[in-house]
Amino acid sequence: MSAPSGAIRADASEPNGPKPRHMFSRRNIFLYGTLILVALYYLLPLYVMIVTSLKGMPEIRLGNIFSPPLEITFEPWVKAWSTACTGLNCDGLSRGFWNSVRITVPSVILSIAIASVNGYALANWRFKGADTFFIILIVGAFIPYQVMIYPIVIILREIGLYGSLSGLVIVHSIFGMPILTLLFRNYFTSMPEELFRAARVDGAGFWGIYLRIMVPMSLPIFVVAVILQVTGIWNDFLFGVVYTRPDTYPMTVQLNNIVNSVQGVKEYNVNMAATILTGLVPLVIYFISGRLFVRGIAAGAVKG
Amino acid sequence: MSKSERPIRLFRNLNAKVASIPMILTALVVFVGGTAWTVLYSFTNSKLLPRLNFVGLDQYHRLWATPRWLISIENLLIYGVISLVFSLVIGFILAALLDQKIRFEDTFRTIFLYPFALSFIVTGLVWQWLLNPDFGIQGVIRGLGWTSFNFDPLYNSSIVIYGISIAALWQGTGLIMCLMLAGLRGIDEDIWKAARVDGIPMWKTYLFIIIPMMRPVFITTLVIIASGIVKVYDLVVAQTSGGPGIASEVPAKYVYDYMFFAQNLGQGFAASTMMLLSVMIVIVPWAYLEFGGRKRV
Amino acid sequence: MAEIENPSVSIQNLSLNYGAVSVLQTLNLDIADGEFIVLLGPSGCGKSTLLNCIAGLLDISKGRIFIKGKNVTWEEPKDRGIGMVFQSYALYPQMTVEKNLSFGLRVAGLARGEIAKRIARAAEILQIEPLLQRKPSALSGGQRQRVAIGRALVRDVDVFLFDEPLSNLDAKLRSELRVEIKLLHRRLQNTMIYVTHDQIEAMTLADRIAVMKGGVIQQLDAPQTIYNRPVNRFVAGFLGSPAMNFVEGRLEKRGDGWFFVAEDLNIPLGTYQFDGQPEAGPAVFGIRPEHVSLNSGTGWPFSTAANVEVVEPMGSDTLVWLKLAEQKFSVRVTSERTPKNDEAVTVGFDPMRASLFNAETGSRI
Amino acid sequence: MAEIENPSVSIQNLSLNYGAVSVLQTLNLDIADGEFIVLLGPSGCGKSTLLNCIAGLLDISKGRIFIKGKNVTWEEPKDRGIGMVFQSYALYPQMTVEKNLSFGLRVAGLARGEIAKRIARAAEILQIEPLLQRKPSALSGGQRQRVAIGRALVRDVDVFLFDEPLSNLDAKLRSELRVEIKLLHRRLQNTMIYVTHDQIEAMTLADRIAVMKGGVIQQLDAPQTIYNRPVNRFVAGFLGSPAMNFVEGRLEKRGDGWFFVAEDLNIPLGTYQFDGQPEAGPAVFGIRPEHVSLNSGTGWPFSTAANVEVVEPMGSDTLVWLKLAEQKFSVRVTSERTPKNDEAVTVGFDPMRASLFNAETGSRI
Amino acid sequence: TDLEVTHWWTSGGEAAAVAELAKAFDATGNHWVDGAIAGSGGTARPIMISRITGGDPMGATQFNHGRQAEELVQAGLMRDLTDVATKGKWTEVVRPKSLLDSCTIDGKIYCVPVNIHSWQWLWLSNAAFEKAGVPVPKNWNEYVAAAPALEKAGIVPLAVGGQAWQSSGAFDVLLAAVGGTDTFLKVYKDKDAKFAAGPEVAKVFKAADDARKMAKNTNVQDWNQATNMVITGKAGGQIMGDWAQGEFQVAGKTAGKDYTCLPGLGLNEVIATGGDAFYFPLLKDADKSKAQEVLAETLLDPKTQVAFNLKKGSLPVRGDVDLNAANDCMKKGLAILAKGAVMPWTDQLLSQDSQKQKEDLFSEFFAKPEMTLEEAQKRFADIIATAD
Ligand SMILES: Nc1ncnc2c1ncn2[C@@H]1O[C@H](COP(=O)(O)OP(=O)(O)OP(=O)(O)O)[C@@H](O)[C@H]1O
Ligand SMILES: Nc1ncnc2c1ncn2[C@@H]1O[C@H](COP(=O)(O)OP(=O)(O)OP(=O)(O)O)[C@@H](O)[C@H]1O
Ligand SMILES: [Mg+2]
Ligand SMILES: [Mg+2]
Repeated sequence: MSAPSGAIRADASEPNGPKPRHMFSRRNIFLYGTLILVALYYLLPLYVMIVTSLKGMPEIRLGNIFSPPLEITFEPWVKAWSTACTGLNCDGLSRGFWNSVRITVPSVILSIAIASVNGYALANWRFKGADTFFIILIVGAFIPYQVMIYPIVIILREIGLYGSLSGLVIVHSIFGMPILTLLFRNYFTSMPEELFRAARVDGAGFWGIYLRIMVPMSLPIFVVAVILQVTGIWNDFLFGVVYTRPDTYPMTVQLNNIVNSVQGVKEYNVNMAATILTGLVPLVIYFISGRLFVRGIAAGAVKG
Repeated sequence: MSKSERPIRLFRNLNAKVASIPMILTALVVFVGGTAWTVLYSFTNSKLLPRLNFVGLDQYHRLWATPRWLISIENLLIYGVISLVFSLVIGFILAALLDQKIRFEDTFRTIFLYPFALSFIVTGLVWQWLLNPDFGIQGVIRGLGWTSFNFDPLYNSSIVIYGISIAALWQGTGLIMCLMLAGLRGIDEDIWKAARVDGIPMWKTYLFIIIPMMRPVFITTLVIIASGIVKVYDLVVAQTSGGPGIASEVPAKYVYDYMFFAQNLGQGFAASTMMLLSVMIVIVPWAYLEFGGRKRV
Repeated sequence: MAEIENPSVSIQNLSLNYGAVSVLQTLNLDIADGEFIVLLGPSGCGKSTLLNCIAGLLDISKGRIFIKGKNVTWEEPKDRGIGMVFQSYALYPQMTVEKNLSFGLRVAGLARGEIAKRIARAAEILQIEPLLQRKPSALSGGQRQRVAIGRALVRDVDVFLFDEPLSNLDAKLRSELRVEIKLLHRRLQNTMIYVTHDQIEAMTLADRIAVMKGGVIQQLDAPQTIYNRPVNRFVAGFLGSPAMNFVEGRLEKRGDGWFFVAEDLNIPLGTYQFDGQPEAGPAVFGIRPEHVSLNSGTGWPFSTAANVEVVEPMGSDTLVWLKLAEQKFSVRVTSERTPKNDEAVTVGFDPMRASLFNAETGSRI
Repeated sequence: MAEIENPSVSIQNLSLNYGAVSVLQTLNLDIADGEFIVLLGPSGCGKSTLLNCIAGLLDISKGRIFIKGKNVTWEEPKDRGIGMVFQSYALYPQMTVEKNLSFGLRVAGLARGEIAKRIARAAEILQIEPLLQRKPSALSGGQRQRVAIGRALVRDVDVFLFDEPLSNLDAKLRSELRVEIKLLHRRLQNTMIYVTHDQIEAMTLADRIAVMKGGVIQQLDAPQTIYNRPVNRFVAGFLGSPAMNFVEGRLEKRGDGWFFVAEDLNIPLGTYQFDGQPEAGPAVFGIRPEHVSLNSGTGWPFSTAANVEVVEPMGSDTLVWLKLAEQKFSVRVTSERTPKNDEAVTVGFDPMRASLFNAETGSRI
Repeated sequence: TDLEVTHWWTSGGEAAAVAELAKAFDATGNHWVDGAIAGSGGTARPIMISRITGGDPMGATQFNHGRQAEELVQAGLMRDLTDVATKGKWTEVVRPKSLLDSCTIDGKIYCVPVNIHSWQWLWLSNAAFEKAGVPVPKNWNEYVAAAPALEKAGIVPLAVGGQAWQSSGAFDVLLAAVGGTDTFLKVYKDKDAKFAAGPEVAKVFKAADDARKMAKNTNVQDWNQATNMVITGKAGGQIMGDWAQGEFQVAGKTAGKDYTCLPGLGLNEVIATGGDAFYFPLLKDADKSKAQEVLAETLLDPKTQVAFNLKKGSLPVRGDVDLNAANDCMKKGLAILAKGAVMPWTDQLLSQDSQKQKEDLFSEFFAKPEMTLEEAQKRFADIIATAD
């Protein structure tokens, strides 16, 4: 290749190679500055929670909620987990934890199973009237839960499931259905229809296609659904308190009991420890699968 | 066997229909049935137990004459506008910042998103604590020497609803950011390049080109935010229990209180019917446009 | 259309509507056993729709479909004895090639031995034996396409349906696989229905081509017939690249002979084979660029002078654009004898190779 | 490559890495004023990357870029005096065509009158006046493409960059717009850099074609040169459809003359123009299907007998496949003289039209 | 047999008291499964009612006796305890008689009263007044007069928690104390709206306004946090029911020395006979039904009564028990009770609906200084007009 002609002969000082980028350019300072500030704002409550939960009550009374603990104590954590009292029950959150697990696992599985089949039926097997049900479902997403509490008590009573774990699982599945169905429907709609057709030509039926073709291809959206449901169900208070009995109270109800069973002064450190403990499961799930979450959202939720 | 006759309609796609029974039941029995039931009983004077003792529009007359209901509606409007506007704006700005090919994107995103993993109960507790005038932000800043500093939104009737909104935004913007980020990632790279070649500054590109292109994302987001707004309850209960006084009451809490605390189901049903009605007016036409019709998205 | 004895696929009065939109209108099509039929047409003309109707993937609105003499109008796709290959391949991404091939057979509950045998045979025919344990994501476009064909192959069916199976591939691969499909057909002797909007594919593969437009079959004939004697202006314009030249003018009788007249152009139609009794009136004269010759003397039944406007070298040939009767006109010449821009040339052709269309209806005269 | 005085665009020692992956390697390219350069190459070879570097949309790793003699290596895209047209059009969907065209100008703060004038001019050139008030969604593919070009046009720039502007369009539209772009170039006389992987586009549009592979320009020459004298086997195979035939064998010296030998084939290379001093050894003989003739007597420097395997009619021509030295070989014949399957034919060609490549390096001998 | 008992006694003193009940019940060979629901009765009641109407009833549940469970009884969901009552001669031992009347519907007894709660107490922190340099007041009026001094000393004069029932209750106490028993009954029993809008009640609103001003810096939600302010001397006093006593006890404070209690705010020494009662939902399981009877008996057992009420700080429902262990304040209450100075409380007089409306009004009134007395009284009269 020839050398460039004279008019543009190289000059050492001329721009050459990558454009120099300053680490502290105005843009970067603004960008990272904003992000860090906002991140601090988001982290502040978590910081306060953790710090407070590690302090003793005397230290808390001294005042500054932002100051790090002078003396770290895990007492509040132990208390929140295993000895805090509600009425006569002094086993802290530990019992609620297992109840929550026992409620969350089947609820998540059932609600996702139902919603994914719904979404699949809506996306690929559009039968007459399906849209109407779907619209009802979506509108249902907006109904305040309070409106439904009473009718559901009646329905559950009529089918004899009131107060049982299965009853609560059904309630969670019902209220998870609108958003999840929307999510799955959008996702399955965005999958190539030819795949579905190929499977039909191959002779697979409704369930065959669902189980063997659709489900294995839907990891991202299942991740999103699992995250949403685990958070939603784990954090649920209203249904947990209305549709269960004390020996099956989930952790949030236990949390509420501990926090509101004030004995003398509020034990802020125990409350904070209990709060963190309660939020731990969904938090861990988020920290682990944040990236998949965004990808799944992109795949399912955004394409209306 | 050769099926030369057109088979009966009902049995085509039978499996799909069978599989949809949970959805159909939920839609019809729970959502439609439950709603109808609620509306029906809103015309009765049911107290602790539902009874079909019709009193016409009495419950509605009383509802609209109750100062607490009016305050609740007003609060819901303020809260709704704040949540909508700020969730969208903050969510979008954060998403746009994260979309600048920055380092540690994962870390930042996780930080913004983690509050969403926490329940409203937890959120409410934490913020109640942070906004407590004695221990919280106000106390700390006063402790630093600025003794006239005043920041006690939860204890000031006129701004308490804003205090609640702060917590709500903290909890909810992360998800909105995620949705927006997903939407931004879906924008054709070429659009950005075209805008750069055209010499359009970044903010103008966002404002005039990208945002209009993200209409579907905004709609999904709107649905999610809006459905959350109508239902806001736990947060208020955990943060202020409606106080000070009744300054931070919201309709959902009114429904709950009157149905259960006051043991006046009829009143609660009337209030919830009003909530439903307003939701329907907005949602039904939209849902029909968005999901009805024959189009396959 | 000639009657076909014992057609392999027979479509009778097929109509299909999407809501209020009618996509196919009382369509009839008989396909002989072992025939390779190509459905050709512009995008949106209903080719895929027709294919999906045959496959049973769409519920038809009216009419009947027979495959191998059996009325399958309301059968499930799997019971129709068809195999289908899709444009996007539609391989199951989470299964290996082998699983992809065997999926339908496993669903049908075939014996393991039989499945293995069929897969072995298909893999051998398509030369994908080394790929059997790979996932589709680890295959090249051409390999994927072959697996997709294999999936239809193992089903051991009478009728193969292809929906633009090559359009996602690059030009080179496309031409290679074209030959492979042709050889496959020769070897299997199945009935094949092949949808494409690529005319080269249609021309090279088809026994007969059905050119469709707006849900209606315009012409169903052997490729050369369609190319040389298109029944209407749409078919004429749709086939051939570079496209046929059209000159608008009038058909006139002068003395004994018919002439095509446009401005100063007077083309004697002595050698032209009319489709019936011609009538004077507005008409369109069409002739393909390769049937026109440049500067090759006056030995042609018709020749005239023109000025070159643009020269488009296309590698092997060159397309020369000029104006005839003020209308754009292209001539295809081999690269050696390329004129320059603005050069004056003589244009000559034999009207025998031309096609005349009614200016209003567009049908062949 | 000839030196170019005052190149319009000059790229010097350009390198670009994505992290550890090197996409472009010390690439040099000088483009004359008003020249129409086409970057041609298979998918992923770095064409778009190069174009984006020129536009300033990618930060380069090394090297310099000059446009109109000005070092623009670090300039913003808008300040480089370039206009760009994208494959996906990248129109702003919510703005009318007019807004799309004027948005950049308004942002730049141009006077209203000036903006109106430029839009009017562009609209007139591209004949999109009636569309100015429509939104892109209400336009056909071809119209969108024209608007996209218009957006570059109104910027009144020296250099136009096109990134596969036609590849989203159907074949017919593609060939129409091809001519339009050609006319546009002739009218504007701008420098144009045009990326495509469609060789017909490259051949018809380019003043010079840069054939790329793996981030390296393989050959930069006029289309006919590239077509007729490809510098290596890659270029030879990449251009031309149907593709060039390759026969693998050996280059041998017998007495005075050089011969290409493969199995029973002995091709005398008397008329072949060697690129330098040939050496005996493994070689590949390439010849294009249209440079081979079938059953046309023995007047050719070389001819041999063969059996037809497949006949592919392609409309205007027919491709005949046979085997030469046990290797696939295609011949393009005009439709009239089409042989049958299995017919015995004689194949003749002039080695002058052939290309010989080193079997190892692939470079032209 | 396991019997689940739901209640909302979760604060320190309350929980200790419940433990006594559980201990006594467990001693009968059964097992008390504790179903405490934190929060107040307002949170817990809906859950209890849902469970009873939802067909998953607990073995026994706390309600305030009065009208809260009326409809449940009418719907036939509650167990008739008449037989147990007859056997235990409840009509003879329970005192005052009105307690059992509240449990009686159509001549049948449906609940077991366990304690007498009176709202009308003013709890004062001796330390706070000492710090402010004023003597501990003897009645409400002195207290109001002392408020500025307290404020100057950085002490909140009156602690009123944010929960709505606290402000509403405080008003009722003022109504009974400042207005007098007759005024109280005229408003709540006769539901005389005209009277409620009249000057007698206006006086009470004036007092409520004082209370509002004194309470404006409270900043706590729960009643026991407010009590805690008194215990720690951060607040001068609190208007709260006798259950506050339990908190003082748990904190190890001595009545008379550390704190002072003024029944009827020192103005009108009457005890309202509100209180808690246990109801027994109708169960299908025969064993459990049996256990219900045992529990009902246990609850009224004199020993249980003493143990429970000492911890709870409330008064036992039977007169024949030995309460020597009782402290100062409790004894004051017992003395009033013995005098027969009793009156019914709002739980017995008003429906929950009216109570809730009242709560809404007073919680707004206490939180909103700009709400005028006239407006408040007018709204109050409106509520009384439609009350049932
Ligand atoms: N689900 C549908 N609802 C409404 N109209 C539809 C639907 N599917 C296809 N169509 C319409 O039917 C017509 C035929 O579509 P079809 O897919 O058969 O075209 P095609 O010939 O295969 O085109 P292409 O070459 O682009 O694949 C088109 O006009 C299309 O818009
Ligand atoms: N952001 C990126 N990160 C890493 N590699 C990239 C990125 N963008 C492109 N590449 C790689 O750079 C190479 C060149 O890409 P480029 O888009 O220039 O190809 P192209 O020649 O335009 O292909 P096509 O014809 O498909 O458009 C490809 O191998 C691609 O994988
Ligand atoms: Mg199609
Ligand atoms: Mg590219």
